[in-house]
Amino acid sequence: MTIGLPWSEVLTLLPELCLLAAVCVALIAPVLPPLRAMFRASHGPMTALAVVALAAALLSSIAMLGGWGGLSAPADTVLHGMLAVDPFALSVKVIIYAFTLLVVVLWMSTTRGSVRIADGPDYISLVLSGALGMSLMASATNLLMVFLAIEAASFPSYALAGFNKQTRRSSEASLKYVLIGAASSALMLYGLSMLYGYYGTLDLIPIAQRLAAEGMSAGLLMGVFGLLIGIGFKLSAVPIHFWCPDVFEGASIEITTFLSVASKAGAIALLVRVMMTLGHFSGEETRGALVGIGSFVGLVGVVTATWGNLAAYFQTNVKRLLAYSSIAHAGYMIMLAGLLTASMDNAQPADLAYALLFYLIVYACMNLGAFAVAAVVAKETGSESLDEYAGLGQRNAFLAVAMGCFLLSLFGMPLTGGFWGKVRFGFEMWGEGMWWLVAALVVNTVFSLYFYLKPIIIMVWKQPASVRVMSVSPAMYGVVGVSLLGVFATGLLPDRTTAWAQRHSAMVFTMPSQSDATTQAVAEGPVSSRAPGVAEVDR
Amino acid sequence: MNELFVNLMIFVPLIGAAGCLLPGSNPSLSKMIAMITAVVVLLINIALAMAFYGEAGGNSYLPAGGETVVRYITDLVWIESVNIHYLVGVDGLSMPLLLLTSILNVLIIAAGWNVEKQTKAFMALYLVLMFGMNGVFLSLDFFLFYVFFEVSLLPMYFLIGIWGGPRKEYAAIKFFIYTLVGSICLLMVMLGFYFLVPDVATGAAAAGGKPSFNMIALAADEGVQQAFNHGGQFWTYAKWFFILLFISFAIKVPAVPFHTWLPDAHVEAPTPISMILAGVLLKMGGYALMRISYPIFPDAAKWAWFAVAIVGVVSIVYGAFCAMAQTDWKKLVAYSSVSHMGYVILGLAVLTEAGRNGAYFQMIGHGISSAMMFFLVGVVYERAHHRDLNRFGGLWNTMPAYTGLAAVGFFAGLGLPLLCGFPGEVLSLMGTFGAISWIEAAPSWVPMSGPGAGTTIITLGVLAASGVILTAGYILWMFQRVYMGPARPEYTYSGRDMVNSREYFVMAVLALFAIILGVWPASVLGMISNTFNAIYAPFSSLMSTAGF
Amino acid sequence: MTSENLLVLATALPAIGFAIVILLGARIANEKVWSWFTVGMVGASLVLSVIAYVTFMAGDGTPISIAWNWLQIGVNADGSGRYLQIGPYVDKMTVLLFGMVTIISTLVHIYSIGYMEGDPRKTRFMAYMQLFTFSMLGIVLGNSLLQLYIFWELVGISSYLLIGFWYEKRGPQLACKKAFVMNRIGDMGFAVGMGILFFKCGGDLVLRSADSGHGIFGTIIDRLGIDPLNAGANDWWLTLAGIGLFMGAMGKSAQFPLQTWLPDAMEGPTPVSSIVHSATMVAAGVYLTARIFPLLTPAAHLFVATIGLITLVMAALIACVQTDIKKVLAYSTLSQLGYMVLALGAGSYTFAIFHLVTHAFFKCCLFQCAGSVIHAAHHEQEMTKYGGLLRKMPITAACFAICTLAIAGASIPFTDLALSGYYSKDGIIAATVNYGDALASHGMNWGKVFYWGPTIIAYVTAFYMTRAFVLTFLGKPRDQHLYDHAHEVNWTMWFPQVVLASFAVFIGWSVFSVGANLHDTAPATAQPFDHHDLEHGYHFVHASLLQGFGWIISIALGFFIYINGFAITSKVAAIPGIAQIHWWLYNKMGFDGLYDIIAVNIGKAVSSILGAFDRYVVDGAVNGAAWVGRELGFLVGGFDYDYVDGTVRGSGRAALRLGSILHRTQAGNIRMYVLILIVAVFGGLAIATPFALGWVWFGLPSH
Amino acid sequence: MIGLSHFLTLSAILFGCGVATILTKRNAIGILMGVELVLNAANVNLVAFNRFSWAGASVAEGAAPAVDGLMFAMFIIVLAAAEAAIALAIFLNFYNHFTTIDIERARMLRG
Repeated sequence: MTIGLPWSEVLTLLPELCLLAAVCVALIAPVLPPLRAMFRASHGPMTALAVVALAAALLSSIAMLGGWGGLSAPADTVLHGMLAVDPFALSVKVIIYAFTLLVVVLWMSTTRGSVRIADGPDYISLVLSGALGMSLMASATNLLMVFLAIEAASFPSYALAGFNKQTRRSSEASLKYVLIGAASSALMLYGLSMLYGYYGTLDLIPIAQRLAAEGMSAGLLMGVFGLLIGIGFKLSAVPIHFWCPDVFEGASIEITTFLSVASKAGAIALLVRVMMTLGHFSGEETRGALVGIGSFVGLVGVVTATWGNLAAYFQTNVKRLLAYSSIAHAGYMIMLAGLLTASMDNAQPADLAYALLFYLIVYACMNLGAFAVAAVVAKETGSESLDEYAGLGQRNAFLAVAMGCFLLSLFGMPLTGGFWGKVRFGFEMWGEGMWWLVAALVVNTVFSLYFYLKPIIIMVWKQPASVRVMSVSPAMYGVVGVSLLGVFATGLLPDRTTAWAQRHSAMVFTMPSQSDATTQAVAEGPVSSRAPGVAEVDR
Repeated sequence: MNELFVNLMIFVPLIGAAGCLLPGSNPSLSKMIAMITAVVVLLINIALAMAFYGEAGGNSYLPAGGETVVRYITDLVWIESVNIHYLVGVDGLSMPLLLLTSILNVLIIAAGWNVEKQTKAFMALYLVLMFGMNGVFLSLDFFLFYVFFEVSLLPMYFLIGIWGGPRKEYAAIKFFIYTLVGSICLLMVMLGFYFLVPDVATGAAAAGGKPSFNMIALAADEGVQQAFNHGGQFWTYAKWFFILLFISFAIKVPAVPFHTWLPDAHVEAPTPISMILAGVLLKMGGYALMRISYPIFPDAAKWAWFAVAIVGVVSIVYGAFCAMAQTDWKKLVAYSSVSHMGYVILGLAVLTEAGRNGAYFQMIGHGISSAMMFFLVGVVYERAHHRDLNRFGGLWNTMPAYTGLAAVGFFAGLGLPLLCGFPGEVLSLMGTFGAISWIEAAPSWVPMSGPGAGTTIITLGVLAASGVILTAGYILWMFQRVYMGPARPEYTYSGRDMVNSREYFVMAVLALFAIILGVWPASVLGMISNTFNAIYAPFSSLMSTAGF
Repeated sequence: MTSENLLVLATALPAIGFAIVILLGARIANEKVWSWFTVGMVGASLVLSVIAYVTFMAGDGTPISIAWNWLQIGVNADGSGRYLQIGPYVDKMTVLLFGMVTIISTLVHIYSIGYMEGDPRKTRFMAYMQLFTFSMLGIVLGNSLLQLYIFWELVGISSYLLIGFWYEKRGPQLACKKAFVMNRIGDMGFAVGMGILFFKCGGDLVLRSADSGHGIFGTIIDRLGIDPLNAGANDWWLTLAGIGLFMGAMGKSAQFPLQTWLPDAMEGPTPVSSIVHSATMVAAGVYLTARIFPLLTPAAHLFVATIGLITLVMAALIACVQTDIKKVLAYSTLSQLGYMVLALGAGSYTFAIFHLVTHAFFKCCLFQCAGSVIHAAHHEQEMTKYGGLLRKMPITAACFAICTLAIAGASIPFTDLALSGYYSKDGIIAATVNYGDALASHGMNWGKVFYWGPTIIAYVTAFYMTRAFVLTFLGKPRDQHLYDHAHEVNWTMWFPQVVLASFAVFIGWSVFSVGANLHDTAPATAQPFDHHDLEHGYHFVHASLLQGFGWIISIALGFFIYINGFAITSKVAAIPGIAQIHWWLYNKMGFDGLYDIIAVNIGKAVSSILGAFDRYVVDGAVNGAAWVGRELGFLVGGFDYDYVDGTVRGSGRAALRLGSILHRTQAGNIRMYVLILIVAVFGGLAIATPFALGWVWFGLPSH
Repeated sequence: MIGLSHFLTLSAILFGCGVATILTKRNAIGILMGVELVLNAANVNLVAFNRFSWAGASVAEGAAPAVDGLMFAMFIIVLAAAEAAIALAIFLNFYNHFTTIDIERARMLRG
């Protein structure tokens, strides 16, 4: 039996291929004698490689989104239904790549000292392969692919969390990360095997169709639940969130930044895809089950957001504080993901995905900014304690004001992007009649005020031990500036971003047609394509 | 030209703030920049007012059917996806408060002239606050209003928190959290508007079926009213929204029981900030009630009249009692604000023209008198370094000219006729009694309607009127403890400690306004009456039967 | 110039004087200049008032009412405003009272120059007097309840400033505050009454004569069709409004039960007592009641009369035992005000105002005489230290004597020739006879108390005034030192006394037709003024007061009892039974103590309770909510980070124990993490099952 | 005849053992072994489902037997190995710092 490889579809994975190539180069090039000296001299060449690769991936994704240079997003899933390279996935990839790019810059300009130059290639290849896994998460439409993508994103993350081998905290963080990750992926797999047992296929779309047609049962629920556990681990949803604060605290700050946004962006994209696909195929008979799943996911989101916000109260470490903040924000996003199937008459759930895209953009900007400031402060003071923020206004007013803006944006202050993100959520939740999600959103926002204000209070009122001016490299000004720009561009004039998100939130729900597959000299279509009712699914 | 002026009123302070923060500016330069900005804004405001009231029709300008009273409108689409506009303009409702703000700005910057600590930041934040306040009074789009409402919150938070007294952080956080809870209520109403308005709104007012946050259009649109009152069920959207808005604005006003942030904020805030807080920021709550709650939800307002009136009366009496219990001078004045703003709530609640006029006048009058009272306290506090009423005495002898001005300020607070505190109180009280007629005739869903209305209203009126006794009690008791009694050496000041001409200037200007407003209340009431008439058209049928 | 313009100008002059004196202060001239400047201002007012009087009396006597828009209450459909109006209202009563007030004010200004000699704040005192005069004239001129209310408050504040003029001392501090606050209690009633009329009369509070068809009376009587005297059960609000407005009068005129501030107000300088707290301001209550007379329903009338009766009896009894000369006069004032109020209640508009006028002169003179004595006695006010001052201060003693006779209602027996008090007071009693008998004829026999009371008190009045005169000026000096230093006052002080005393003699004479002119302004429902029309009443007066011998008996009694000082009375007062009564009367019937308990203590208690309530309960609820939120966070999260409030600190530890299980969740223990993960997986499954099977659903149908 | 239910029972027992191991072991490698047990439970499931439920179905349709489950199992085995490699490296690193791989000692990060 041969499975044909449709080459035109492979091209749709151009961004991933760029990263893959860069990973290969990063692993091989330093051992090539002519280049060895160059890579031994500094992190520069390696960083340049990463930047080039990420920029290429970013550009190719944007090109595919915009239909530039003959590239376009395919109308069906590709590679026999393994991946969906639709505008939604591409948008998430754009976010992931751009963010990773900025994280690399952040690393280069603040914490590169923690990585030995000899380890640079390993480090960069881990970051790039992590980004690769995360972008696959955004595209996966097959359970096997889901599993692969999650693991592809996780393994580099485990290693990166423990990359700083000199510190005990780092090693402990990676230990916790890997153990919990392994346990949750094992549980997920058990659930996935159940799903396979029920439907005999690993493709999401036929599964959704069958589910819609046949309804839910308790055993099947285990399968769905397993899937949710796998995604929930990456999203740090309660109660699988425990790794998050510990890992965030233990890992180096740029890794924390990377994990807090890129990893969650991929995971939330996956969750949205799963929920959307389920919602898309729902029929009148089985609405109840889907509404139940959606409500449950929404409930998990509420609990996650509340937990994150409350637990953040007593944090004294800025990374830990931001870790809880990211848990809370993951909670908000999970709430919206739950909405995708929770509503009784979600005629067009695709309309909701744009709110998530918008939120991801804003979230990336404000989290990057906050972590960047934290990185600078940590570098200058050698400590990540909140106490180091005392008198930041006097030491570097720009950093203080920027940090204030990021925190208030995370809180959801009007005129910042965080506000519009939450308001969009609120609009959509209200619009779907899920008043309890609106209430939870509002209450959580109030809860969160306290701990977002705390660093501001310290920055403004606590007397610093020294008032030495903090010097900041131009690159860091760039990173913080870009984040600030993002926060205010989405806050003051949200229209452009909203429109962009609305244009690019479409997803495909069709499998590659038989004819496409046969032109590629395929003896048989993929297993999943035999699922009933594939041809007329797009309604 | 006037449209430009309106926008300049909003953005000139921001330019000033940037100027204060320029790397080259030093503290004294920043003070000058702030003062110049305030004066420029005041001049622009005066020009605007002259144009507004001098225009054809001017004061007696009455809109034809469908025409709005708002003029000098700038309407730019801001956020198209939600149909949010940058919509600003002035009418009679905003103009007097704007003038009050502009005048107080100049005085408050003068009052803050001796701020030593981080002067640049102080002035810059104050100018940002000015931006927010002017924005609140000028914006006609609900979302824009909300944004400015929030914008005015942040600088206030820092102004209290950085330049405040010993418990400044506590007070600042409390202030912030309270008003933020209010903002969230506001936000929920906005969510509701987003969904309800486009559903049924038709015609131009709702901007082609898209959601609209245009407060003027919302108030005038029949379809919107139907949407809010839809369903025939008891808990209409309008009622929910009215309650949420009321909580939000009552926190700002502040009405009992949402008031406890106020004493703390005032006690800890530096003098100029107390002045602006009492003088203008509290008024934003009352203004918002008049601009948003009542015109957009007339039926809910009628439904809620009794509860709101109770809140007003309780604020009056309770605030006065609490003021009497204070030994901290500033806290006493702060509670007096709670009591005085109760007349605003009461005047609005009863839905009579006289009540409304009284409420508005009370806001202006209280803006002058409370700012003055806080400044009077501040003048002494700067010298005596304490505010314990029981430790004062004999200031009349040691600071006679100051005490003379203090008498004007505090007696204005006491509601003495021919000073600015009186007309508002008496009008809202008269308006309260005036409500008997429409409530007697009102349909049964209006609380307390029917023949028993008279008893209810008279009880309310008696309770509200009893506020004048308590007010006299605490103000005069304070006056006795501070100013009367034999001269004491520790409060005898000479040389540089004497009240200086800057302080006299501030006090004298405020005293002058207190007297002008008291003697000639028509100066303010004439500015607002026609706007009220137009904005409150939904109530006019109600009132015409009553003859008010 | 028409009379109303003259009067407006006359009113404005003292205000201008006040502003000039206060603003320019002592900087550009000395106190002597300022004093005479103020006298000049008020003197000019006097001249204008006299011209206005003459002008108005020369006319046909039609009231002039000019209303100016002042306080906008709304807009009419055509865009014109609706206003509460103020402005001058001129009738015969106005011009008469204007003359009275300006005369007295001018004289008191002159008197003050002497009395306040050497006081460091004399200029300020004169300025306050100007302010007071302005406010008082404003009341008299007022054409609407609103204007009355405005100036009502302004006289209140001038009274406050004047009573508290010597604010270094504790007494004036407390007295001025008390005066203002107690007045405000009355004002609350005023405001309520005004409010009720406001809505019943369509927002028009202007006083105009009934036949003009506008204003309060016009609205009520013509438009609403309610005759106050026949108001039915549906018009209960009219009674309420009348009583409310009268409450204002009770405060200002210190009627029972708001009387206690007036004796305390004697802490002010004596010129203040002579004008503010005897002649003019306290009479404003009577003036107000007269102006609203047509609105009073029979029930309101009865209420007014009762209050007046109680006040006049109570005050006269207390006056009999006071030893402070100013207190005696103060209670005497109270008692006389009680007469006026009773007269109004009894329907005798004319005699009430008539008595107001006559009383103003003789009481002002009495206070000035007392002030002269006090001045001469170096601010000793106790009559126990006086005696025999006649020889030292003959002019003052003579004036005091004349006025004592006037207040006693002295007349030459069997003739109708008498001092001014006789005309007005006997008229009042005659009118009450009509009223009491009318009540009795409706089966209310107790109504006769309304004329027996004032009749008996007329004797008492003569007695206690004689007592004051004898104790002060006759007998042997009881304090030789004081006596030795006493001397006749200078001309600025005795000249006003003499003028006032002469007014006290002749102002009541019918040749000046004060009463007749006042009666021209009376509403139709008022009792008549003419002797013949009050024949029945006058019979009673003549009989009961023994054809004019009544005052002689009382005066003789007072003379013989007190000619030897307190020799007799101290023995009588020691008798058990009487001693207690004496003590009770001496302590002003205990009202101060009672009010301290009821009003002041309870008020303070309420305020401190509410203050504490606010601090701990309302604010505590807020902090508590914050605390709950923080504790919740603590349970979920980890270590206590104490920021908002120190109160949390202690309770944090308790919460630690409570929440130890949850707290341990993030304790860094991987096994715990995994355990929770596994438990959550199965638990979550259990929870999710009902959702997923469609048994449970949280959403609402969207509209 | 051994059927699907037997395999499912086996996998359930494996799953239970794995979970129990994860929960009870203090040694990190022990936990990893528990994870492997759970993974193998999933593998057994997948293979059994493939064999009993789905392979035959496609054969009946005249197509080649479906191998989705088998492929999945293969991937799981490969990735489990990779995971073990990373985990062991991390344990080694942990051991360098703590001289133990007792996970109870990993309690620096908390709160």
